[in-house]
Amino acid sequence: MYYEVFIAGAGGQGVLLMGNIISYYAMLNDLNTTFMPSYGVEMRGGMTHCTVIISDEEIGSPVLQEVDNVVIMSPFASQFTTMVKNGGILILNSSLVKSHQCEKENVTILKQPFNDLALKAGNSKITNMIALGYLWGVTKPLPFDEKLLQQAMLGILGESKKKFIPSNIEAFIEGYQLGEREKI
Amino acid sequence: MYYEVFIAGAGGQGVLLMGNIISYYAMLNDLNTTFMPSYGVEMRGGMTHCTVIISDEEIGSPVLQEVDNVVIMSPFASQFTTMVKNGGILILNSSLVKSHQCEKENVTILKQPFNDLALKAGNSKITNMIALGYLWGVTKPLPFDEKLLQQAMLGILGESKKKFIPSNIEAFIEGYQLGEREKI
Amino acid sequence: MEEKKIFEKGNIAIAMAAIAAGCKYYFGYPITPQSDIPEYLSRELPRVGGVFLQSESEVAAINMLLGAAATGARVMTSSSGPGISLMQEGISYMAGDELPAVIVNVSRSGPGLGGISPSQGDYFQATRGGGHGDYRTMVLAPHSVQEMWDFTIMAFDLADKYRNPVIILADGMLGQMKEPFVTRMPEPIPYPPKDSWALTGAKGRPGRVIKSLYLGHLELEKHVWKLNEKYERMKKEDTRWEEYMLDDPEIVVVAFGSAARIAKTAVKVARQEGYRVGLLRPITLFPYPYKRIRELSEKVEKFLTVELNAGQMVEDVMIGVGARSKVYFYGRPNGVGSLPTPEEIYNEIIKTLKNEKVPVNEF
Amino acid sequence: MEEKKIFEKGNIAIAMAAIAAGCKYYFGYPITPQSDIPEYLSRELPRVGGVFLQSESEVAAINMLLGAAATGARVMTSSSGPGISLMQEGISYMAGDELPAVIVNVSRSGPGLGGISPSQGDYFQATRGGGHGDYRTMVLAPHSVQEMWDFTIMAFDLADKYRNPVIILADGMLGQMKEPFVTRMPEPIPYPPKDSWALTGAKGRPGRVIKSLYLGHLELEKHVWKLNEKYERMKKEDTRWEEYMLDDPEIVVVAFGSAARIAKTAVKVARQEGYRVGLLRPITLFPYPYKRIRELSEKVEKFLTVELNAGQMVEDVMIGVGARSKVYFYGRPNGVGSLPTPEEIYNEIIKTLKNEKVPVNEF
Amino acid sequence: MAEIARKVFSKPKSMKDKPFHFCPGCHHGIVHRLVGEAIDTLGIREKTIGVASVGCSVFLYDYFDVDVLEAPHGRAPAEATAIKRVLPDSVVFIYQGDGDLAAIGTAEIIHAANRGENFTVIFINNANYGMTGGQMAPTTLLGMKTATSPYGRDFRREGYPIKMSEIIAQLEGSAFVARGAVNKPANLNKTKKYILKAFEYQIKGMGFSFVEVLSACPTDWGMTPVEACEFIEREMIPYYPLGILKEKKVPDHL
Amino acid sequence: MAEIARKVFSKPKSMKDKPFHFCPGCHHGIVHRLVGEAIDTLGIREKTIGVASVGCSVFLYDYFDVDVLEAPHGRAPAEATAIKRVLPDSVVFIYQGDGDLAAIGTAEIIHAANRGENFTVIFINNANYGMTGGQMAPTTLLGMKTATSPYGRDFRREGYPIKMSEIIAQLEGSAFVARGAVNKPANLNKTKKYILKAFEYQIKGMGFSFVEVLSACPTDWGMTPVEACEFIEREMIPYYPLGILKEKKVPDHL
Amino acid sequence: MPYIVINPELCKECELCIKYCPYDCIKIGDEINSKGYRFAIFVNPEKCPGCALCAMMCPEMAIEVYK
Amino acid sequence: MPYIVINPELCKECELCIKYCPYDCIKIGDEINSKGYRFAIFVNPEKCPGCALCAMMCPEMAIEVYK
Ligand SMILES: Cc1ncc(C[n+]2csc(CCOP(=O)(O)OP(=O)(O)O)c2C)c(N)n1
Ligand SMILES: Cc1ncc(C[n+]2csc(CCOP(=O)(O)OP(=O)(O)O)c2C)c(N)n1
Ligand code: SF4
Ligand code: SF4
Ligand code: SF4
Ligand code: SF4
Ligand code: SF4
Ligand code: SF4
Ligand SMILES: [Mg+2]
Ligand SMILES: [Mg+2]
Repeated sequence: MYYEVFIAGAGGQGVLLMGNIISYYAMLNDLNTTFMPSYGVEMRGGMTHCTVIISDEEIGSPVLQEVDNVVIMSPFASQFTTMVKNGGILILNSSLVKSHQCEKENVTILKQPFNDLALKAGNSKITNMIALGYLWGVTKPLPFDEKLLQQAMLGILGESKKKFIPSNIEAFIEGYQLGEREKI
Repeated sequence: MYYEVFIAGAGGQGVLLMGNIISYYAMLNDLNTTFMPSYGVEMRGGMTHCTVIISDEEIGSPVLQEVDNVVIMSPFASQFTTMVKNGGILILNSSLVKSHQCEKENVTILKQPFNDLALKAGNSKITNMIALGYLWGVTKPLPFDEKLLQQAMLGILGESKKKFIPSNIEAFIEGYQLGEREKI
Repeated sequence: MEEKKIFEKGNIAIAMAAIAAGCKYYFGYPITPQSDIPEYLSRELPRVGGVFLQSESEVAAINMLLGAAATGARVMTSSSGPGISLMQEGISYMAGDELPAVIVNVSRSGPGLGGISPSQGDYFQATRGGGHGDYRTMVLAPHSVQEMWDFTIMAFDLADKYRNPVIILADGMLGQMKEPFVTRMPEPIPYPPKDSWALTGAKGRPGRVIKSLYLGHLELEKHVWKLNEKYERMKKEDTRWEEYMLDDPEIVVVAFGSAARIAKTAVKVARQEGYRVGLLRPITLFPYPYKRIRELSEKVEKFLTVELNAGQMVEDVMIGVGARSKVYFYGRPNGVGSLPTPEEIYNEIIKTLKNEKVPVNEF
Repeated sequence: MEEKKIFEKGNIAIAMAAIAAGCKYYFGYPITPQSDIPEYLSRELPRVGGVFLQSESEVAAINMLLGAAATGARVMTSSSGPGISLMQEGISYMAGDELPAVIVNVSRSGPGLGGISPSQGDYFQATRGGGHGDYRTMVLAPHSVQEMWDFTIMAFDLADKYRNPVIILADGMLGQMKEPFVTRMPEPIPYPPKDSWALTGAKGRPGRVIKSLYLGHLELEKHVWKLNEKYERMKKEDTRWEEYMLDDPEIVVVAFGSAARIAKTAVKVARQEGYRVGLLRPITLFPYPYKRIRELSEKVEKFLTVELNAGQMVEDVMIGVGARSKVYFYGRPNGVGSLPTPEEIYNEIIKTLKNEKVPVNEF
Repeated sequence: MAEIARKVFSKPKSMKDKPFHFCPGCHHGIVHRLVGEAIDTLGIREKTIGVASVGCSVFLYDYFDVDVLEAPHGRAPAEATAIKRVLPDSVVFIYQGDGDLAAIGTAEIIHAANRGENFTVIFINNANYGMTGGQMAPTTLLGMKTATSPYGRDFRREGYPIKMSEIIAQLEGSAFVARGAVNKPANLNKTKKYILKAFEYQIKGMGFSFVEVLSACPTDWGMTPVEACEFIEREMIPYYPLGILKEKKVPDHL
Repeated sequence: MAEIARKVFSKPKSMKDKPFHFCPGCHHGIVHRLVGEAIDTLGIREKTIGVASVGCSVFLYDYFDVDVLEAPHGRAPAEATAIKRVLPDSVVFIYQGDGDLAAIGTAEIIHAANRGENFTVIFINNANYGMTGGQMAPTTLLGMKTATSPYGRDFRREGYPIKMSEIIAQLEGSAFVARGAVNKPANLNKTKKYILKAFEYQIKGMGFSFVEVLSACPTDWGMTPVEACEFIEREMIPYYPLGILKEKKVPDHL
Repeated sequence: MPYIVINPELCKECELCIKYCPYDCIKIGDEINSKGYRFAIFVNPEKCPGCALCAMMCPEMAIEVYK
Repeated sequence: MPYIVINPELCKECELCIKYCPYDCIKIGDEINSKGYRFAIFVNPEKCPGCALCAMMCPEMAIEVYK
């Protein structure tokens, strides 16, 4: 079993939370996993990104040059389309990312307006969870189990933010269903 | 040509000046020479000593474990009698050094009351020059030339202390004559 | 302590492990990429009755470490790059004073202000003593978050065993990445009691001194040789390394920390493709596993050293190898984007096998 | 400048040479055994229109050095042991900034406060960069007062040639002893003009920056490799050493600085008694004469390294020798009374010849 | 005849076109501009040398079209001392944060001031370490929660917020010392004058000039930029009073 | 009946028998004794930990029969901070020279004071670096010739003699600050009281206590011990006025 | 007539100009710039006397004032 | 009768005791101690009230006072 994803966006978009949840979920499945955030520059407001790897074997580098699955959440981050492998999957947040370039071959490019979907659902804070669900639905890192997801979210968010979990799960599921329907 | 001497005393006794003059004189004779002062502890009022070597060949270590000629100017410094080689010459300032031990063999031990000699001459500041002259007379590092000695003293003392040179030379000569008369 | 599986950053693993090891005192100054450690401890140490103090500088931090260690307390500081440089005088004093303490370097890239990306450019500084005089610090190099936890606990024991500072040399990758780790207690390393030397007030006994000044005749030389004996004992009793796929290799990759972790993938892939490659991963960088390298050099022709720098540990590999084998080097000296991928290391292995690289130990 | 023969301390020779080399700026903090240098310069620099400034600490001193060097001025600092440790962050910055300057270490003995007697315990620090990150400083090791003069002048040229800090690694013996020396100007080493980079105010041009921060993608890696090329160039163009009685030796003594000076006498005596002994004296400690040692190791069976420490340069000898020859070590690690005599070194030579010593490169 | 509109406010000529990397509402940007305006006003771009410190203002060289040296964390006063001693005709300024100046660099700033070094210091007091993620600074107010004072700064544990301007003013060697803020136009205008005056002091050879600016760090304070400006007014200014603390009338060397 | 003479003055019990290594007439010896007397008076030998600094007083451990840690040059306040934080019931004092405290250790002493660390500082101001041979210190008086100010200290080049007690007193965190001298019996007696009081402040948990002592360094000043005492009276005291600069009445934590 | 020009690419949506404009001539618009900020826009130009307080307070030097 | 005892081996001939003795009870003697100092000696014992000023000023703790 081996899975890898790279997620990039602007600070505040909850990109790291997405990666954290995937990794935590993998741990709950007793798999090896690494979560590697960017901490590229000592200042605020820039880009963030993270790489998540899941494997049933020992994981070498937590940093990859090219990745099977890439999610781009903001225009600023679209320089990272280069991260996707030939034949990989590239998911774009089309609410913000209006144009992009990708020179890799055979990449499946999927666009979803995650911000708009969240606004439609009346909660701009769940944008990232819709995107996460969508990614999951499309790439299926592991079988989706609501209990485990709950546990993963709790593990990452902590008791103090427990109250947000139901709405996050809901958003995840919305995205997940959207992703599952995607034909690739 | 090779010559070595070790001179030890209390701070203020002018021990380093003695060593400096010998070395400088050697330089004026176009010989190699090293002058190595002690700088053993970062504080005042203790002992000082120096080692002088003169040679017509390149000089290796400026520090020696045992030395042909040793001069001890104060009681505090008499621990350094161990520095003399078997068969070497040990000169003691008997004005102050009342007792001593020396476990080396065949050492010629010479005692002179340098302080008293200087006081008798009416100038306690020339004690070291009498001792230097005596050492020279006994051990003859190089032929004595008054002009050169003058030049050496000037080199070490500098213009500002030029006025002391005549009395120093006088003291040196007194010691020198005493030394020359010594039968060893 | 109850064993739990936790998903956290390497930095947090170190901070948690320090508390688990009984460290109640931390002194340090913020610097990326290790500030999680002071931040975590500022919150948690007061809860266990300990003291967190943000010092005014790294110079002050190392001297607070020295002061606290002199009382016999378990104590830690952490920093990175420039901050560790500023600590060199203090580290030299601590080694001279024979004071145990743990110093964490979650290293960044340099020289100078450099950058904060992962690098192994502080290898020389850590292993050769960046400070003045004849001394050594033990250096442990973790390569996973689990080891950030394990080695921190071991580091306290080793520091107390040898009465010597122990450095944990990590980097931004290990500090910032999260992976699951188990909060286990590694096999304890016995160490002598501290009450024969610690400064706690001279109750019922004469005053004691902890110092590194030796002015008496031959005193300092004696002291240095005494320290040296300790270092020799470290070499004998606590040289550690990991061997990975080292059966009958035709080439040995030597790498530590993050570089080793990345290299492991490369080695595995190469093995899968039928190349006889193995990895030797030094865990203690001082003492260094020279002996094991010498043994290997008697049967293996090629050693490829991989480092996240321009070539530092490769000198130790050369010392161990002698001229028996060829030593090759692949370095990615720090900086954003220069972390090598397993593929790149794999390519270097193949190039080395095909004699497309020039050995570095033929001057 | 008129050539004169002068009888002075090594420290004074350095201070005088700095002025002769056109250095008008000195920043430093007192420490034994080098305080003669600031004391002399506090008197003499104002007389040549220069500036002597006693800084509040060694940390401030190295940063003043950095600031002055950034204007393109020739500038020097000097210190010893603990003070040099405190300068490590600044030295790393200067190397990263590519700033030329001369740093004199009249080393004392350590670790910690240690003592002020001659020692060579700072070899690792000087040659491996005690600071963080991937950088090197050139290191010159004089062994006579004449060389204190000569190398100081060369050091300024070399610093300017490479835009890199140059360290003069002396010790208390060389700093405090007096011998005659000639105030000659050694062959000048050409260096490029500084007006393409120095900060002097952006008159008629855009502003410039001197920095070591590189955050862009691969920027820092490029910078480090660029620095590294410079170090490679130093190796090619400016590796220096002295050979003494090295005809057909059966044993080579390797020693630098004060130790080499003492060893010379021992070698001479041994030759007189018919032993085929020679001395290799590295003058640049970085770059190190590995190549020459390798050549020698192809014909000579034994290398005896003599150092005033517990074993530091011996690692470089091992790297050069490979496993071709046996490497032996004799160390007198610092402290009052522990300066070895020529007789002691002679005895070690004989013991090595008689196989009474254990080689250190057989792990 | 239609009047042609004249630009009455735009960026200083001594500054480059590069957009700031600062967070939204960060006062570093404002103070950078004030420094640029002073350089323009005095016409000294061609002889100015700036020394950047380590903190959010480390990229000084990206924004000013003057010669800039990057100093190690806290040491800019040492660099500036040397530069000014080597090039006494240049105009040297350093720009330091409160972590940089009031923590690690305490000795360097105090001794530069005490020696009366003739350069100008712009000191940004934003009550925390911005660049490294909002840790406590020596200037952090009592009760303020930061990444390393999670329970709020308590003088029993962490001591008191340090008043650097008062310390500097007390030293014989300082010539001009003022504290300003840029949280609202009135304060900003005064601060602008302080900065100009500080440079003028230097140019006249009056000695060490020092301007502290109370500054917002909305990101690490966890506030909106507007809230941050209000926080400065409400909490910081009462503890760190604004105004000129010292202005020598004659230079020492006369 | 013949009265038996009682010893009314002898060396403190908390001190060892080793003769001082100081130069003739050096005031370090006197101040050492005053510290020993305070320890005796308060009966705290068994819980006192001294921190020695680097300077002529580096051998503190040779003279006091208490636990002593040797700190690197200038850093004793950092060591003391940590010791006192780990062992709050101990009595911690540091003994620093003016090179140590007012030059290289400026940041450490200021921040320890500012944090209100509860220990005692004895600060020997002898206007130069005694141990290393009489170089200029930050406290060297204007005009004074030293090994590194051969033309006499000039404020244009070397700045002003720094008044550490005034700086420390100004910091919120300090509790007791006084400056004394031991150049004559009257001053010595007051200084003795200051030192005792400083320890008392610590024992009562009042916070940071600091006693500066103007001290003679006859050797490096090139004076006889008697001349040196007169120099203190004539030159030093007018610039560095004696007396208590600060005494908090209630500890901060009440 | 006095007016201001806000460079949308420089604006970071900090709202300081809005807070300190005495005549309510600035507000946050609906568009997003390439960095993701909803940048400020000039409204009510007729009220603007060109006092430049907005520009003075703008940390990004995003505002130019014409008079 | 009050008196003082000066330890000759501790004395460094600094003369501070002499300077501050109100009754001229101390002077430098003629003998030299092992460190080379001409140590202080107690004279005029009849005048000494045991005020201990000498001991107080002695940097070497060389003086004990009895009363
Ligand atoms: C020697 C050293 N220690 C620590 C750091 C990490 N560091 C970078 S900036 C900074 C503090 C910045 O705070 P401040 O000076 O207040 O500037 P601000 O970012 O708040 O403007 C620190 C601790 C460093 N670069 N070098
Ligand atoms: C880091 C460092 N720098 C310099 C020195 C050298 N040094 C030893 S003592 C001293 C100054 C002593 O002066 P002071 O603190 O005034 O004490 P004093 O001897 O005058 O009592 C110096 C500079 C050192 N030991 N360590
Ligand atoms: S972190 Fe604070 S100081 Fe730094 S740029 Fe952001 S707001 Fe400004
Ligand atoms: S040098 Fe000065 S301070 Fe040091 S012991 Fe001598 S008189 Fe005292
Ligand atoms: S110039 Fe004045 S009125 Fe016009 S928009 Fe700006 S602040 Fe408002
Ligand atoms: S002040 Fe500047 S950055 Fe802030 S909202 Fe207004 S225009 Fe935008
Ligand atoms: S006790 Fe008083 S009177 Fe007696 S000798 Fe001492 S100072 Fe003089
Ligand atoms: S004061 Fe003490 S040391 Fe000085 S002369 Fe008198 S007895 Fe001797
Ligand atoms: Mg700040
Ligand atoms: Mg002093």
